Amino acid sequence: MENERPRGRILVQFLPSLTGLTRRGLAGWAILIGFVIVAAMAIMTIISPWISPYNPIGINVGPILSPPSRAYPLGTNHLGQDMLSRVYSGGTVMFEVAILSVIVCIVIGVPIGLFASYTGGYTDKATSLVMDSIYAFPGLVLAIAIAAMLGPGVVNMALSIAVVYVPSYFRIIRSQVLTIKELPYVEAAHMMGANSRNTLFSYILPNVIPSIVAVATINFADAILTSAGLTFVGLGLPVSTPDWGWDLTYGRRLLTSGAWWVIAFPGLMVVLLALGFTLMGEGLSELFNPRLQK
Amino acid sequence: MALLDIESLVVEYHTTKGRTKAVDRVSLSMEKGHTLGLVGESGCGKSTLGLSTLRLVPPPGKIASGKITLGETDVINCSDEEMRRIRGKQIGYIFQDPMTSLNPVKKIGAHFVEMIHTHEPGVSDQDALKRGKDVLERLGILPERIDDFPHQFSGGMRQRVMIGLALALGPDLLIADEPTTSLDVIVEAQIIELLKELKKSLKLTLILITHNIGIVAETADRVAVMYAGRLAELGETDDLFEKPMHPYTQALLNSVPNITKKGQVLSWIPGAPPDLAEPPPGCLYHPRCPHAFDRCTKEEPPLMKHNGTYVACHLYDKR
Amino acid sequence: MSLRSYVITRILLTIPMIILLLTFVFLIVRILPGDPASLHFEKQVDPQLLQQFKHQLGLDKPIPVQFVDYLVGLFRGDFGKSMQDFSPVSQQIFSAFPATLELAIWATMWMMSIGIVLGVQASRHYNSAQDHSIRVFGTASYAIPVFFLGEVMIMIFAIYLHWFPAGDRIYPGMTPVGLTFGDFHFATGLFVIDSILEGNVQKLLMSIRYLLLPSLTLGLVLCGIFIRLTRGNMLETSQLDFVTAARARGLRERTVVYGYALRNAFLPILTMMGLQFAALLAGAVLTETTFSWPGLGRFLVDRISFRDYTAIQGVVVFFGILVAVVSLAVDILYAYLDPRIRF
Amino acid sequence: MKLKLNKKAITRMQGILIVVILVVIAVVGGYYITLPPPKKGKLVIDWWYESSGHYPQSADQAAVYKSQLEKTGLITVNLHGADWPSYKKNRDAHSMQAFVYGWYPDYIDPDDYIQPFLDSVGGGWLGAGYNNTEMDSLIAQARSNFDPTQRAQLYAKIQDIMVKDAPLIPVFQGYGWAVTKPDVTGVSLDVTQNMYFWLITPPAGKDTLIFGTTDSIETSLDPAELWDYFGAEMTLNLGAALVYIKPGSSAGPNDFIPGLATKWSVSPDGLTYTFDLKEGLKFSDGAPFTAATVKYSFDRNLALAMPDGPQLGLGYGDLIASVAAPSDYQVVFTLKHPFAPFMALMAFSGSFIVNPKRAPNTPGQAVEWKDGDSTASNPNDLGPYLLTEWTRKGGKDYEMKLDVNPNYWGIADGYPKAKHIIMKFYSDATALALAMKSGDIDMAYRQLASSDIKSMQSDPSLKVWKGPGLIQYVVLQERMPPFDNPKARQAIAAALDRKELVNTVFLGNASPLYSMIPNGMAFQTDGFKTLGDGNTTLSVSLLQELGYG
Repeated sequence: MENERPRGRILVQFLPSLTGLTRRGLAGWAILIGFVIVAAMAIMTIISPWISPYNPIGINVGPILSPPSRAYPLGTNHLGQDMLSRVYSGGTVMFEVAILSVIVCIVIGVPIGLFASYTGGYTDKATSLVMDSIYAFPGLVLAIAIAAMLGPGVVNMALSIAVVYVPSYFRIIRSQVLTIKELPYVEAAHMMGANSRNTLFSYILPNVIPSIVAVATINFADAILTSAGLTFVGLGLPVSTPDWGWDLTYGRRLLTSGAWWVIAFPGLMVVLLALGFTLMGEGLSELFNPRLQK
Repeated sequence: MALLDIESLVVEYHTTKGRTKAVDRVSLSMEKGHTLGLVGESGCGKSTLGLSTLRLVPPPGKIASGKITLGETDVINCSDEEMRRIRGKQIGYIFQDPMTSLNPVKKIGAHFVEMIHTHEPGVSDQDALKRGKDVLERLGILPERIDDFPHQFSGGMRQRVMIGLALALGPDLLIADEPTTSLDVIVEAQIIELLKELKKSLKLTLILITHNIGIVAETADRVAVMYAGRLAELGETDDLFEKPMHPYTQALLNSVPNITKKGQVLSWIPGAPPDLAEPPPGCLYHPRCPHAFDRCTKEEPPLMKHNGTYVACHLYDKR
Repeated sequence: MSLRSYVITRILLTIPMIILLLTFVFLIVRILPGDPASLHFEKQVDPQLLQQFKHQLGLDKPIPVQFVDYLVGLFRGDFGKSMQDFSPVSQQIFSAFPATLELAIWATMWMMSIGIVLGVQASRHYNSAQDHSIRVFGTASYAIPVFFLGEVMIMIFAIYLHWFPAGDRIYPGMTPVGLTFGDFHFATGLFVIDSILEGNVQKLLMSIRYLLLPSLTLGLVLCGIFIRLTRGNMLETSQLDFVTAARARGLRERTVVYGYALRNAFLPILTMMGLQFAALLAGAVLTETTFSWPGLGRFLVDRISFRDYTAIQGVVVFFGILVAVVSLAVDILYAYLDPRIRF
Repeated sequence: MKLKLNKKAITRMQGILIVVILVVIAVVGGYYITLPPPKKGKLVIDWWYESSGHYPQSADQAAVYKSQLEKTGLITVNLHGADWPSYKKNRDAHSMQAFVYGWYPDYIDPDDYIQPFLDSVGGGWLGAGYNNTEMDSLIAQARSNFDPTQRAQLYAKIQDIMVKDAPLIPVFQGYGWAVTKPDVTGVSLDVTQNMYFWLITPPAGKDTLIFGTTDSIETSLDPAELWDYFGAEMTLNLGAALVYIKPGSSAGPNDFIPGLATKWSVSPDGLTYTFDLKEGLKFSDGAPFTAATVKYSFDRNLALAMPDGPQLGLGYGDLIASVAAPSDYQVVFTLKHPFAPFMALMAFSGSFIVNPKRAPNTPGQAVEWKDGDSTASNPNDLGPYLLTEWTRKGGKDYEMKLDVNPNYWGIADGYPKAKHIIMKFYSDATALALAMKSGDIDMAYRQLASSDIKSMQSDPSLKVWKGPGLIQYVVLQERMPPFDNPKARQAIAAALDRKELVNTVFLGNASPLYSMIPNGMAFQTDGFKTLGDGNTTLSVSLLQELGYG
């Protein structure tokens, strides 16, 4: 039985499973590459305080708007701030926002999805309708509305993003549960008088975990892009926090002066991070339910 | 002269297990106006053989070696464009499943029009449609139904449409690949009747691919029996049904219920066709053959003429 | 079931969805952070002024009453008043909408054409280097923030090469007037169409020149999903009998690929287009800000910087309704296009 | 089968899930660990800046101020960005501890740089709560005194007190920048910071000038209400005043040129001004312009008493006893007390003459923008241009069209040079700069970022015009400790490094400012030089006196 395995073994099993991924064809590779990118960036962000050559928000640490040079490998911006240092530490905000929003999403979306679809009937119909109507909405616009009401700040950004992505969890879980409910061994368990709570946790939950993870990773990518978008429309954090999104937004003002390096590098970082998560997400969903592809 | 000439054709499928010969050194030749019945269990490579005459062997399969000559053209080495012109124009092809062989989003008329246009540019839509209607009419479909969509037709009707499409340009050769397998018996009979009638009226050259001996018996002039990608026996229909020589052919015939013969014991063929990925040595049939002797397990029997019929079996090899 | 009853049920399904959506937005603005009016003043205003302000916007009524007013208003095409100058938001929405619509239409054209062509290419050369590179491109396109791509575009094509203008809709004072004879005026607000109506080639070329960068940017960012979808469906449909049958009839490869395989792979692509419309609008908001395109998106962003919550609500609601209606339209179109649904 | 896959899946997934969560915790944890905990005994300031670019490059400045103040080691600055509208509202609500503000002159006289800030009445609008009776009396004397030497002494005193009390800290004086296509001429950026459209010739072979800006009318075009730079700019070009300051001049006492008035005289006691008016001028609706309209305008502008209106802010009421029209073409102003800059005041947008038909005298109700009716939205008339189109969305201008006013008195002399002006309004400096670079507009004026100016100066296809610009200063909210204490305010003043700011944010295209009176204007003394630039030692010692550190 799944839920009787000692948890300690998980990590032991995990390591070979990573290498095993490569044997799962393109999808496996995608996951592996994505995971490596994300992990690398996470680590970079964590250790940024120690590897940054300068204070990322320090003024005039170098000449103003100097193109990439030996001293300033990624150049400096209009305040003489070192882009390399800013690139190192600029991920913090996005990681925080993304992680928070994903956690909130899971905490809200998964229970609702499980409950509604498991009980079925009107509860299910009603919730689905609500979720669908949110799902159909242009995500960023809704996030903007909420963020505008809540005002700037990491938590508020995360919340506004979370609201937008809860439905995608709900939907995937629902579709999963509906199939799993029909599985012979679940019905069997029912007949053997397993109460519904039991069935839910020992049969259904373990089986939907993969899909949850798949959605979560994709959600990460979206959250990152959305948070960048929110910053871009002026709902981000004040200038004193290093943030790729902010650099991108502000870099636009330096376009005419031809300072490409001010937007290029933060931009690439965002792309890379989002790409990492997207790769993971697509790989996983291809691995665990090809249905998602449709 | 021969209309279609196939010489030791080899078609291979490249699979994870390696190469498997779906068609192995098959040689055939079709005279104008004749009808050849190509029989064998499913998976014996008869459809592949049929498709290879159009160079349409589905990937991962491909023609490995051999020669196919249609009239003067070398089918295997001619350009894609030439090949395209041959398809539909010189060779009409009828597929197994009429339900899925028509484009669901196109009206029947459109099928005809676009086909006629591609091969005979300059024909006006009206004329094209007209021709389509005539064809349908002769196939027993109301001409006005040409404006209907495929899903509005029954299986049998669709097969008629398919036949119509195959004949629309009056091809020299018609290949019917299990045309009735997916149809119920009544419709099957109708379609067969239709084919026979067409064959007479149009002097069709017809290759009828099927696993249904009965149909072959009543339509074909000559019969080719395939087993595991190889020709087992090839001869005039009457001879072959009178005295089948290859044990496999005999087995096939015995496995067919025959209303005329009362109290006949139906036999079936023990075992299953060989896995072409790792074929048995010698004669591919020997594992199932009642008359097999040690030579069969060692060398492969060549196709040899034996009073009028070609057969690949050591039993008739006087050496 | 008959097409008609299908359409009707589909419409009936849309209505509650829209209502829910409206309620949702309403709640966000009214309940979520507390009182939008005092928020507008950053909670720093003397109560009397606030009262008067609320009164002008009808924010002083009890929530249920407000809700009814709001719904009734929307039904009459009234999207509320702006907190800035109490002007009706609907005016601004309708005057800004054509710009967004034009951008969206062009972006869709890019998105579809790029997505489908690349998708078909990939599927035809399945598992080749070409296939893989196209797939990578598709995946990467999800990951690019549209405004970043926009900035890069501007940097390259406007700043360095001077090929295209860096923003706005048309050269100042060149706004096409549309159809005019005598006192009769008719303008769609879509500059390309208007300049055609006006019969002014110069304006036509110009408006296209201004459209190109923004629409291409938006199209590129969204084409990924279509590449993947087209590829997948093409791979499926190419296996189907009627494709082989078509080949066997000697049809040209182009006809087979586009008329048979793609034509049948197209319906799911169409539905996806409906779903993507939401993403398209979201992208438009950022694109418009990047290229200072005077559409709904830029208007929304302006409103944000003015803390004009009633206007924000108006725009968001408008977006919502728009999406619902479009997806409805697409579904109906789907029904018409797929003959199999016709009985 | 599917089930099997899932079972395998779970082991693997739970693994990945856990690792992901670990990474998560690591990221968040790592981040917070590395945050330096604020030391005890530091002065923590909530520093506000304007985030939507109303004042050039406010966000950059904020970053610079922060780093400068934190160099002392005794100050921690928390930055708060606020968009312009809420920034204003916060100002009125006294909710910002420290914030940066700017000033464009109404009339060209030191008084307009002193009274509005340092006078307990004038300074009221800033809401910083500065109040010094000695200062008030000095200002009153200075503004009513005509003798240059005496005024000089008075302003010297005033500026000394300004440094001692440091109620606000002048930081820099920017430049006014205009960029045009090379064949555009007649742009005059002078000390008045007025933009005289009628002097500008459009590019060769055109009679239309396409003008781009990021400005937007803040309230309305009504001289009785508008207080913003752009409002004044439009009034100047759409309306008419009795007198003008000679474009390009240094706005000295003899630089006044006739407008609606042909000549003027002042009584020896400086209390009575008499203006003779041009005859035969017509409003665009055909009505004649007479002394009555002048009287009407002044009475009205005062009667309306718009809360933000200049007439209140500059105390017209306290100054002007009466406006009389003895004859059709003569007006007499009687003042309550002598007022040195009176002529300058007459050239200020607040003193422009409105068209009575379009500007009803209903207190509290100025002429507001009306959708689709540009004429009814604009009480100004008689000027070089008529406003023929005004598109505005949600309180933000999108496009304006100006056509030559056939009744303008200057037509005979060939003014205005550009018969039509199309005004394009851009959402931000970048959009404006890009439009200028790509040649969409003939002229860009306000606000261009320094980096844009720099790149445009080196662009042969563009011509860059330079003139005096706005001043900016830091306001310290005296209602919030510790800024009720002058020492704390001086500590901030000392810690700021104007030179660094000017060189970093403005790439040298601005000059440090040590007094509220701009550089090069009469009576200016560099008071704040005494506190020095980036004078950390002084700042630290002051803060330590206050018990910080």
